[in-house]
Amino acid sequence: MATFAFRLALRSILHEKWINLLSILAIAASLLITALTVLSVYNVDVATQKLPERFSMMLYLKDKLSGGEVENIMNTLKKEHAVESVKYIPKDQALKELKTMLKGTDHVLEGLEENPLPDSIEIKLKKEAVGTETAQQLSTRLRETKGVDDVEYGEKFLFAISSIKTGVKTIGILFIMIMSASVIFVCYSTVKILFYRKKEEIETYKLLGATKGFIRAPFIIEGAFIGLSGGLLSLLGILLVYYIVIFRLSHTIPIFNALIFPANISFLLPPIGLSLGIAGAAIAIGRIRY
Amino acid sequence: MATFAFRLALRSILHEKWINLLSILAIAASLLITALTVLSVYNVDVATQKLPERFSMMLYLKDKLSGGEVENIMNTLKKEHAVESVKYIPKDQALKELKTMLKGTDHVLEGLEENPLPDSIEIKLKKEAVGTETAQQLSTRLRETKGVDDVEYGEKFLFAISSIKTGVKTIGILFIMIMSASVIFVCYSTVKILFYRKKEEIETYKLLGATKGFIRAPFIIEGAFIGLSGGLLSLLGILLVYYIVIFRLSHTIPIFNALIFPANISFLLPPIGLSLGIAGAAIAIGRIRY
Amino acid sequence: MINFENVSKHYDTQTALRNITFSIEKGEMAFITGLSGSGKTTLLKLIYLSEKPDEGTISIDSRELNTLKESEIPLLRRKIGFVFQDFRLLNNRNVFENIALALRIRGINDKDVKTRVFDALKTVNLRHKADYYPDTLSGGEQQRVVIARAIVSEPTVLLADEPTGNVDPDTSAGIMRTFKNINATGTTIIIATHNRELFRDTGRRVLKLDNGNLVSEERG
Amino acid sequence: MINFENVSKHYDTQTALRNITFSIEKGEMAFITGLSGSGKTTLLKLIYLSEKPDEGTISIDSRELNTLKESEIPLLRRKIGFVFQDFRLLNNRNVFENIALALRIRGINDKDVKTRVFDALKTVNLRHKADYYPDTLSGGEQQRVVIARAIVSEPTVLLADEPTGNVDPDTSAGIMRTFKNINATGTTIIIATHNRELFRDTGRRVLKLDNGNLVSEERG
Ligand SMILES: Nc1ncnc2c1ncn2[C@@H]1O[C@H](COP(=O)(O)OP(=O)(O)OP(=O)(O)O)[C@@H](O)[C@H]1O
Ligand SMILES: Nc1ncnc2c1ncn2[C@@H]1O[C@H](COP(=O)(O)OP(=O)(O)OP(=O)(O)O)[C@@H](O)[C@H]1O
Ligand SMILES: [Mg+2]
Ligand SMILES: [Mg+2]
Repeated sequence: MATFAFRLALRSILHEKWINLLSILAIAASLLITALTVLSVYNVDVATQKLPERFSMMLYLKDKLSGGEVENIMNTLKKEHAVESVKYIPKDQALKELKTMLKGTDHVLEGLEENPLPDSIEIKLKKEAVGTETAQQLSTRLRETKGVDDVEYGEKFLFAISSIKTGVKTIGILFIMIMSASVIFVCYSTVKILFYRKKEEIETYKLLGATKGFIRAPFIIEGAFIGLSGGLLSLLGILLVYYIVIFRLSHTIPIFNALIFPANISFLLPPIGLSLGIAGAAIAIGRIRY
Repeated sequence: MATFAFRLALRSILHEKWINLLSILAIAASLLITALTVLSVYNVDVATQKLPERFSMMLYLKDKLSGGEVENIMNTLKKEHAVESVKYIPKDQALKELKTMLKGTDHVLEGLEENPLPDSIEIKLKKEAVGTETAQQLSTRLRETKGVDDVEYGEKFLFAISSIKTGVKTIGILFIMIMSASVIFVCYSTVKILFYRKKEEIETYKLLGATKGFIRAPFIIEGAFIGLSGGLLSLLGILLVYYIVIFRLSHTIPIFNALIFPANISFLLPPIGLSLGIAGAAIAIGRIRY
Repeated sequence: MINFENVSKHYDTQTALRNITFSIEKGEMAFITGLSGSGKTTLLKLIYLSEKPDEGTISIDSRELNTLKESEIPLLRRKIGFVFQDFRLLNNRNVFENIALALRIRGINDKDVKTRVFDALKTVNLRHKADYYPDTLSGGEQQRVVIARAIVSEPTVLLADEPTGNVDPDTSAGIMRTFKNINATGTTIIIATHNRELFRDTGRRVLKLDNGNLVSEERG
Repeated sequence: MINFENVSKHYDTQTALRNITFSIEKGEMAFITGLSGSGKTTLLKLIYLSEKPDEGTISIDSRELNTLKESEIPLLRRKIGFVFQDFRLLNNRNVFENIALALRIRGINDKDVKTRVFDALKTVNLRHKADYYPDTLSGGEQQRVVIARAIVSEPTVLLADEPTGNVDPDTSAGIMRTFKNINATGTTIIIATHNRELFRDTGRRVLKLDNGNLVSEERG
């Protein structure tokens, strides 16, 4: 009886190859788009996670502070929640750095008799604090601190990056939700249509005395086949995209080199397709009544 | 007869509301995603199109060139393909600008007796040349030119931006193609399924002596209805996204303020849906033979 | 009016009709009989152009059917009413709409459709079933709906394929009376049936098929 | 074996059966007759549990049908063969597979399926049509396929609804001979028909329905 169910399913798949092919393609496309969206969001996340490390908050100190006063400020800073680490930069070192920065044209500074730069403290913020309002508030607060001349913090730029991140994530999640829904939708409606098309056949089965399991089995198998095929096809698609992006495009467009492809996750596509196919079929068949 | 075709179509739409609703939703989703992709690509394009204007190539001239020599270099530059405009910046002006840039800390330069900066020429590149290899080659070539001391050109950064642009465009176009294909696919397969489901009915129509037009009309009307409804629904969707993004998200995530929504284009969605629906229906029905 | 000349029809491995020649006069009422599978339905289908002959020529009103353009086929069919052996009723439409379809196809207006459909329903004694769907009707009721659909358009030719297979003798007699009335108005009628009662003592022509051959032409 | 007690069945506006009481003995062969729409098919459907009675009780082998659990319905149906008036053949399967389906449902192995299907086909004289699809068969051939499907599973009860409506008298006689043979092996048979020839001079019981009422019980 089990083999007959398989034969029936195979028969239906071959016989209705057209609609099955369409469904498989639709599921493959939906899964592929979902996977690509997941990858995009993942990549944007990884990329922007690295960015903040390069930015720090600069504290310019008033002239001629005593070592104790500097120590004091450093200690206050260390107690701040948002602060990861602090580093004291004496003005001599700052000048050296400025000279390195202006390199070719460092004769600009050659005529200086006295170092015009202030001492400063470089503050590295905790990752999660970068670009947030907390950091902004911190910079305003520090500006008022005794002994501090000025605070430099690239708020706008950092805030923009953090916004992009949030934005991409929000849109991405929305997108993943829409696409996931559409995969389920395709599976469901495919089986529903197949089931609907076989309404008369099912009616005859019931009339001849077939049990519910006997009627359901071929549809479940067919749904599983469609889902699995769609999953396999989307895996093929993502490997193709992977190939094109990594081996082709990255030669001409170097930024693609930075993309990360979690290949293991891609291999989840076939089982996901399979499960969705079976679930869709089961839902679509629904309850069989005599 | 025309009214009967409409009645038949209406009947079919009401009778098969389930499958019709599914199709409308699928088409709406596809159109919405296509539209959102178009918007995304458009926005990235607009955003990156503005960027290059801020960047220019700087040519630092050797000390004490004659007016004629400078003139000479300027003329050579103007003949270059990639060059949009050139501007001579005498060292005095450059110093003034440097002072403005360093503002708060401009006492750095106060001790200078003599302007240490070189004369320079600011080259604005043509938009399409920014970040390309041509520009890079140009900068190398200019470095060798008589009278030129050094060339400054933020190759890497600009190259990265140009890469992102190309990348987003490529992916976007790929995406639009996939989604457009899927809209046509949904329209086509919906009508095909509807048509397939009515195979027997059509057979009976033919046997009773109906003309081809009589048989086709209700399907075309139904396809048009599905396509138009899908289009209207996607328009609704995009207006909703518009509302959420502009009126809600942009408060908390300011970068969304920079987004451009070409509303007029959105209103093309219903007619596009309509055309696709009719086209899909016509293709799906195909040739009717007696 | 209807002429068959050396007509043969083969399906893949099966010969359904072999070298058939006969003619039916305008206004005649003739019967085709024969065992199950002898080719009765095939013969009617050839007249209706829902099958095409492999050999020979068929003409209606002196018009050879194989010279018909595809666009003329629906026009031919509108002149003919067909009582299909397998009914071909649409289960998603009620009885009224099933019968009305034959008129709507001809572009007849709603008012006329209504009166004519109800007239046809009365003829087959099913006026009270107008709002029912075919799959809720008994076998005999369905068959009568098919007859009503065939006669509602007042065709010049009526082809009836086993029109009484699912009805009791009384109903059957009623249907034959209806056919005779229609015939009396000038309609040419061909009835395929295995039911000898239908043509017994009618004095009409009876063509007998046997395994695709026309074996005899008698009077009933 | 089959008992009806005060059974009534109403469809929306239509009363199909009214207060029917009768019983059929094990191994009996009985006929149900009546005009078109009198309730014959409905009566058979009630036995098969494809319709449920609105009043009264039906029992088979002393088992009341309304006490059956849903999962027992397929098991009941496997004991019964049904010759459907509307055939219910699957057009996407050939004749062999259509008949085989009745056995596959019962989990019978391929080898047995083959021999038994071909035996059944021989019984109805359609061995040569095994590979054909139902829609390429003549009306009478289709009807015989349905009969083959009903008898192939060797049911203990056989319900035949108008089993000879589409066949010629000779074929009809052949089918009745087959039924008699099956009946002789102990199978209970109920035949619904409007064809008086079938029960004339058989000495079998004939239940006559009129407009949903059981009006007479005679011997044919
Ligand atoms: N489409 C088809 N393909 C193959 N064979 C066919 C097709 N249609 C009919 N036949 C065969 O042609 C023969 C004649 O069929 P036809 O339907 O004309 O018989 P009939 O005289 O109407 O029989 P019945 O009284 O049983 O309706 C039959 O053997 C049938 O199986
Ligand atoms: N599902 C249904 N819904 C509504 N009415 C129905 C349904 N099934 C049958 N009927 C009605 O019940 C009555 C009896 O139908 P049934 O099919 O039992 O008649 P029958 O005796 O088999 O007639 P026939 O000889 O024409 O097959 C008919 O008037 C029919 O229209
Ligand atoms: Mg026939
Ligand atoms: Mg009946």
